Amino acid sequence: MQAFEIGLNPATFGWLLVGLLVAPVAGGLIAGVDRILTAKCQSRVGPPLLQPFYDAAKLWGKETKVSNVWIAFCSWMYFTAAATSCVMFFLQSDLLIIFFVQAVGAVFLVIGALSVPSPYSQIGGQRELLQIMAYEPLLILVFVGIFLATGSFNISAVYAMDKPLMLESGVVPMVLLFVVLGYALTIKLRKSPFDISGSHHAHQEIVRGVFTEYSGRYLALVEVAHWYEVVLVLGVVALFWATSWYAIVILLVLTYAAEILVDNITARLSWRAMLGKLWASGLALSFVSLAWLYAF
Amino acid sequence: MPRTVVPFGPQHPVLPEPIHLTLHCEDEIIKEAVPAIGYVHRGLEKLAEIRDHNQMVQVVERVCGICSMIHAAAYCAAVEQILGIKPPPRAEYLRVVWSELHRMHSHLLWLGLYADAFGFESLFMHFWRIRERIMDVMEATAGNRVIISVNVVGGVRRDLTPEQQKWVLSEVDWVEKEVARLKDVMMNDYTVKKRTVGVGILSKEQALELGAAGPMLRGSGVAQDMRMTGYHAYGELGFEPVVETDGDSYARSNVRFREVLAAVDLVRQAMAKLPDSELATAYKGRPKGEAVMRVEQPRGELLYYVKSSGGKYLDRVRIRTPTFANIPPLCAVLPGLELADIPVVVLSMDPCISCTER
Amino acid sequence: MIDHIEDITAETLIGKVEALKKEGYRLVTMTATDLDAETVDLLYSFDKDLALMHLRLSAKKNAPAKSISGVYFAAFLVENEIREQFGLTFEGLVLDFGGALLLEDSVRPTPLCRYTVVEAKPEAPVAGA
Amino acid sequence: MLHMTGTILRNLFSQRATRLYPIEKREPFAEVRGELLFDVEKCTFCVRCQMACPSQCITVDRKAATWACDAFACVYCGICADTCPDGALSHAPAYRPVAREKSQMFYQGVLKEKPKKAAPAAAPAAAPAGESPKPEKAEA
Amino acid sequence: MLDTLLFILIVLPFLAGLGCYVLRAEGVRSLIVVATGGILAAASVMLYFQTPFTYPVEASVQATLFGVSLDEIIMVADFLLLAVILYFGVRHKNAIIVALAILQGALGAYLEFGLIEHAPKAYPTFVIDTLALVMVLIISIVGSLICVFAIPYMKEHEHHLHLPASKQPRFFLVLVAFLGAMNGLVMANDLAYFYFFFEVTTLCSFLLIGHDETEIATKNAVRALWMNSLGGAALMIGIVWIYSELGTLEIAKVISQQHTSAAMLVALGLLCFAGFTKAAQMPFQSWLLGAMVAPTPVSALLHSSTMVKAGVYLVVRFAPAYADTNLGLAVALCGAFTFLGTAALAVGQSNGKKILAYSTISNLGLIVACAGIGTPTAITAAILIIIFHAVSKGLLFLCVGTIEHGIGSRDIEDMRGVYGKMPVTALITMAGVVTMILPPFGMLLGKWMAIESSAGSLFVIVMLALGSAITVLYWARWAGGLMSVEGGEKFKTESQAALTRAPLMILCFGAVVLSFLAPWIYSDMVVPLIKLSPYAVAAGGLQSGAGSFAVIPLFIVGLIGFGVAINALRKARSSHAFDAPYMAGIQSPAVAGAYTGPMNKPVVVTTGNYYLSAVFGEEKLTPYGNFAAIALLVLMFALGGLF
Amino acid sequence: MLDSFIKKSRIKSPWLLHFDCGSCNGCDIETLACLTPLYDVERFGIINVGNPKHADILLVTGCVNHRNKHVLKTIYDQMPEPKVVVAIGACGLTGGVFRDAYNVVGGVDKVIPVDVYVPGCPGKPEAIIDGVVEALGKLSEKQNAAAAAVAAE
Repeated sequence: MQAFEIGLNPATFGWLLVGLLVAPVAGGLIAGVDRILTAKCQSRVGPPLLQPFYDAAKLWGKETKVSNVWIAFCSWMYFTAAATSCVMFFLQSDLLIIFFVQAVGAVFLVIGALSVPSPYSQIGGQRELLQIMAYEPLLILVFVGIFLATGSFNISAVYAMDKPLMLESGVVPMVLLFVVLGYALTIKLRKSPFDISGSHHAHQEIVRGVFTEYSGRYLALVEVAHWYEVVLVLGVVALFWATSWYAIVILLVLTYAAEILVDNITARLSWRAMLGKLWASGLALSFVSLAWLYAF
Repeated sequence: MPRTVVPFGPQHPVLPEPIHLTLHCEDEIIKEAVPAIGYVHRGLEKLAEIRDHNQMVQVVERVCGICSMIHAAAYCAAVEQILGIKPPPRAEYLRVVWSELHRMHSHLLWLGLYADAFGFESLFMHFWRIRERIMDVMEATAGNRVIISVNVVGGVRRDLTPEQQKWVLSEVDWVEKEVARLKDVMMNDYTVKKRTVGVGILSKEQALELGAAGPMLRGSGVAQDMRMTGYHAYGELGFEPVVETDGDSYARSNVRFREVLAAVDLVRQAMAKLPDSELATAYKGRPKGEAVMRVEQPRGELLYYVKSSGGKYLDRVRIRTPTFANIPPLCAVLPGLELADIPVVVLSMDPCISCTER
Repeated sequence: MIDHIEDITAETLIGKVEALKKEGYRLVTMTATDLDAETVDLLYSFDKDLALMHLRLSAKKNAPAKSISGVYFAAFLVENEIREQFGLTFEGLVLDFGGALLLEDSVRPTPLCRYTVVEAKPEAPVAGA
Repeated sequence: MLHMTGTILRNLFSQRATRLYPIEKREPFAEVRGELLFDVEKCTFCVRCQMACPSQCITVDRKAATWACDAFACVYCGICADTCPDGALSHAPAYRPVAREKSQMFYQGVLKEKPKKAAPAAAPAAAPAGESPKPEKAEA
Repeated sequence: MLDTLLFILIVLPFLAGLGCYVLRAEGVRSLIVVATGGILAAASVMLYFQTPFTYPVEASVQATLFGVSLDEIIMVADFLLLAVILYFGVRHKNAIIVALAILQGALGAYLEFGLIEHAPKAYPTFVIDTLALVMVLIISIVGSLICVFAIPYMKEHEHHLHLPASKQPRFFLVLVAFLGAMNGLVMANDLAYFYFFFEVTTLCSFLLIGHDETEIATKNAVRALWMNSLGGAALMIGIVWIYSELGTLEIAKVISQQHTSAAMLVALGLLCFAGFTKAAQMPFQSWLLGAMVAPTPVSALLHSSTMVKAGVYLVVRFAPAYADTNLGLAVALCGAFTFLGTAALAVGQSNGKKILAYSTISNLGLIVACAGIGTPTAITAAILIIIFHAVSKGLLFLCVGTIEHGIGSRDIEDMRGVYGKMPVTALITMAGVVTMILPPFGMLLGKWMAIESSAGSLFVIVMLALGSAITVLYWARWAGGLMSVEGGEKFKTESQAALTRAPLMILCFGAVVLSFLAPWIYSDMVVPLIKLSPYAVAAGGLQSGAGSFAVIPLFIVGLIGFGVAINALRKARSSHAFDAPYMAGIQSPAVAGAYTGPMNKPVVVTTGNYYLSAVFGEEKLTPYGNFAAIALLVLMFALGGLF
Repeated sequence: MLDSFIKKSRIKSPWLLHFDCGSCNGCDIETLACLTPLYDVERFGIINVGNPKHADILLVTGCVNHRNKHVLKTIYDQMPEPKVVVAIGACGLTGGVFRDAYNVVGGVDKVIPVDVYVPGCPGKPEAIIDGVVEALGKLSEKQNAAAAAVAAE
């Protein structure tokens, strides 16, 4: 429980602050860079780097009108859960628990969407649940892979290793698991082809899906919570080569660039196709890599 | 199983225009779809009673902002029929040039919207980027980007100078090159095919029975294109209708994609053959009689019925637009689709609600 | 000035349309024109291999016309429109929008009648259409 | 799945297509029909523009020598300029600027000479500015 | 003291049940039920301070009841019970029940009169360790609360039925006696006793399922009876087999060592099989689903604290005996498969009680999987899930029952927006759902332990990962739907009988508080049982080499977040800036929840959950699931017996 | 500090809602063209959100007709404050060439208050950008006025 002996350990306290305060800023900046790069891929200029912050601040200052007050409750719960999971990541806690805490946020996001009898937010909520159902097993299996490589679900165990996780226990299974993580990452970043429940762009048959009924400051909260989540998932990506800061940065840049590329070269799939594809190929990949890890 | 009722439109981000579909779905499978229109109805056929036949050119041009020039050309051709005059050959060729430019911009616009319908944003951006070149051509040659007002009864109002012709050809070359580059994306991309192949199938028999028009008809294997009738100067140009046989959204998008390239070819042919003559035929008197004119819009067969008894105002202008004809086939293919396919299928008929409701 | 035009009567309409359908004609559209206070001119346009063929029918405004939507389903849309714009009701319309296809109640009825305004009888709208 | 990659990468490493509009303004094409310009000095108040205008937004009073146009109803078709025998009407290549309030174009001129040809009918008695002429009246 | 406690826990419910049956006045009955519940709960708490112990304390002393040897009472009762079952089998013309009853009778007779040497027993009749204690606490507290809840519920239930004569006396006889049987079952240290109580629960559940005596109720009751008789027969064969192998019926002895011989493993496999039938593991899930026709308190009782818990108790109790064997692996696979399969089946359901039923089976599968894995962490997981599941699931059943009486339907589609009509019940239901699936609550703690301890088993972990994802789907959509109501005003609190509200409140409170106490429950209940401490308790959390779960800190953070969120809700409510949902711009100004659709007519918006019937439909999935489950059962015996 | 950042952000992050209120598509495709690479209004932080609940600026094109005037009103009402309305094209301004047609109500300002008028038939993308910029000016004025009103109380 060293992670929570806050008073005793200034380093831990520092990491807590990083998780709580630096992470959302980083998440917002990543979102800004993402938008600029995406625009560049489409031969456009794109918004200023700080655009996500402008958006969030503006939303915070808007008049708040809701169709159901539970939207207010759920957006705060989502925010709390996302922030907590992110902080827990920086405190090097248990991967599964971090992930379950993150799931609290996802579930409350859905409950909020479902609490309004609007067909768009209802459908968005249902689709979001399908997405959760699609990526959750994949992430758990990735974590199991990390467990098999390090002997623990604690993130601290990853840092305790001499070799990068990617090279531990054979490169092949870890690379396969990394690909599986990429699937989950695509969903979490709400990027094409898996942005079925509510994409960043509203040009979708369900308007903004799960976000349709969140407005004003509640939408701002959801946005910021999303930044936390992005940092969290990218953090998991970084674990795969966490031996040096350079390696982390290079891995993150490459992964994120790949995500942007994939976002720009694919159409959105329907949820049936998504579920089929994720479960078939994602589970197959993770099964093979886990079997490999068991065998060797 | 519980049904979810989705009010799809009139204000909806996927729909550029207001139309409403009440969709009843189960697990996102459409069980029932009831359309509602009337959100764009202006009643402009009635304007014929208070605008003379020359002013009506500008009115029918605004039936639809996307294929405005073709509307005006069809209307003018109908009135010319009644008047018993023929526009000079240069005017006929120029009408072909501008018609085909309109077709290119309309199809590129549609390809972009279609890409957006299946969530391919970068493709949408790219098609629209290409399209802007055509818009520049329009603006430079006709004085406006969208509603170009080049037609008058008896001919056209604008000419192309030799320099302009050269420039237009070079721009069109660029467009052809850029569009050809996207061929693989539209036709072979895995995710695109996953979203379009086999979605919204309209068989040849259905298409004929339900009166489909344009790419909707040609995508189902019926080689029917009004340009084959040789109106304007089409009869003097080499032209083959683009036909696909599968009848699904993929086939319809392929028809339109290939028509962009065909339009490029037609522009080149017309430019090469552009005869020298007056721009408009002068005439005296007012039209008296009735005429039916059919032309090929980007969206399909467009029919104008004009009746006049020789008074200051026309008796009747009736516009049957292709989307009007394509709504019954659309209603027939919607049930059984997934909700996510609705934008794809609705767009695959290239709806122009503004045309439909007038 | 319109080629291939054939005058028909209300009695022969359906039979003729059915025959055309059998021959492989595609319904292009119907056009209504207000002739005078009592009659509306209905022009049915059909197409086969790019050739047009028309039927012309003079319909009395005060009597319902026969709907061809039972033969060509696609006719429902244009018949609904004519009903709304000219006040001409159609018998056997397969999908009846009850006069609410394009127009709101607040707009005056039968806007395209030049000569008279025929009040469409209020009738029970067909449920579940 | 990778068919779009080439285009995307090309975009990424080449000049963007965007025109930085308010910062860099493009020279308009020469014969673009932009804002409608009226030269009251040249106008002979012959009413032809009013007769031709498809949008019926021009009101000319021959007696009072006024020329008015509901500029916000103008559809930029250029018919009036084509019709004008005196060259009083023309289009600027630049579009009409955006506005917060609606405004009318209104010009008071002086009658220079008798119209060459008798006008078909008297123009409607000076319609109040801002209100579009009723079609029945225009037709009269 | 111990005499009294055991008497209260096991015999008193039977007597109280008889009291309910004999004294037919409604007030008296209510009083008896409430009093018995209170006494049982108190006794179980007192038992907590005595544990662990054996009874009789001196092994050589024989237990008696009213001066008669308990062994003999049990033996006679055993045959009587089989005769009753046989009677029902004949009455309902079910050959399987008849055959199985006769088989069990014959085997029982063979065991009693052929095998056992009737010497005085040298081992205690009852052993109360912490596992038994956990079960007793659940049965006596949660079970009693359900019985109390049943008082107003049954009144209302019969009110709807218009019966000529109340059937409540018989109902409460069985309901209350059930608790005694369960208590006896979990404390018994003798396989013969265990068998007896096991069969009593079978009979009780049969009677309760068939209580309404409709055609479907009778049919489902008979199905429950034959399936459980199958388990009873397997148990009997297993007991005979074990006796012939080990020469004893003492449970403590059987589980004191790991068995590796094929014969013993098959015998233990039979015991597990009996547990599977009772716990309605696939392919036996159909009886528990059929049991849904019974009044809701019955379902609640069967699902949370009795009956099915007897099945998993059996599997967990004997887990040490087959730990680290192929049988263990096979049991884990069966459990994990049930966890996944029934979770998937739950996705296709809109009947609230059926969802609860599948979820129960699913969670039982998780417990069985943990028992099969058998490591100390896995056993910890199993016990914690038993505890938290009982509380949350009992709560949810009572909620569904309450809502059903409020709105006349148990379909989750009809429960949409129930918050507008019954805000308190809806919120309690929501809390129940949250405690089922989300951290930092106990169920998730258990699931976390289960996943981490099964990470070493490829197939099991894949099934658990998939299953837990599916679980989130069907719970979250239910919870969200409850709140689905337009507007934000404060809705009027519904009025309810105190005996309805109190159990709901207590269980809801219990689910939260127990989760908070998880670290202490672990060190108090689990560590003494497994005699190891796989998790270190520090800073309010549990941690092992494999991972850590900071229960208390998460609770604190969660509480802060909850407070902020509630505050935001209050603010939003007081601002009164409510807005209609987005409906593409055509909300009907006149009709609430509708839009102006085609022909300018209002169309009421309805929404439905996704049931993915093409994939997760009950008819589609059940045959495959059952086939796979049977294959796994065959594998279980093959693995245990042959390798 | 947060307040001033929010104020600044309002100008920096105008989210659009485009509603075609009976237009001929001309203005709509020009509005849409603003989002595409050549004009790319995302430079100003503009996104086309398609949901009135998220929008700051309502772009309306087309001559309002009797059916969609209700839709326009509903959408406008659903937009949270602060909000501005931009009417685009001759039709949106006055009803344009159609204003005499029987089903046309007229300009957008007959149904909801309009802050900025963008003339043209159709309005050019550049003009639409100008219109949005003008609208932002109006937004900031409104904001200052509101602040002044609060201060005066």
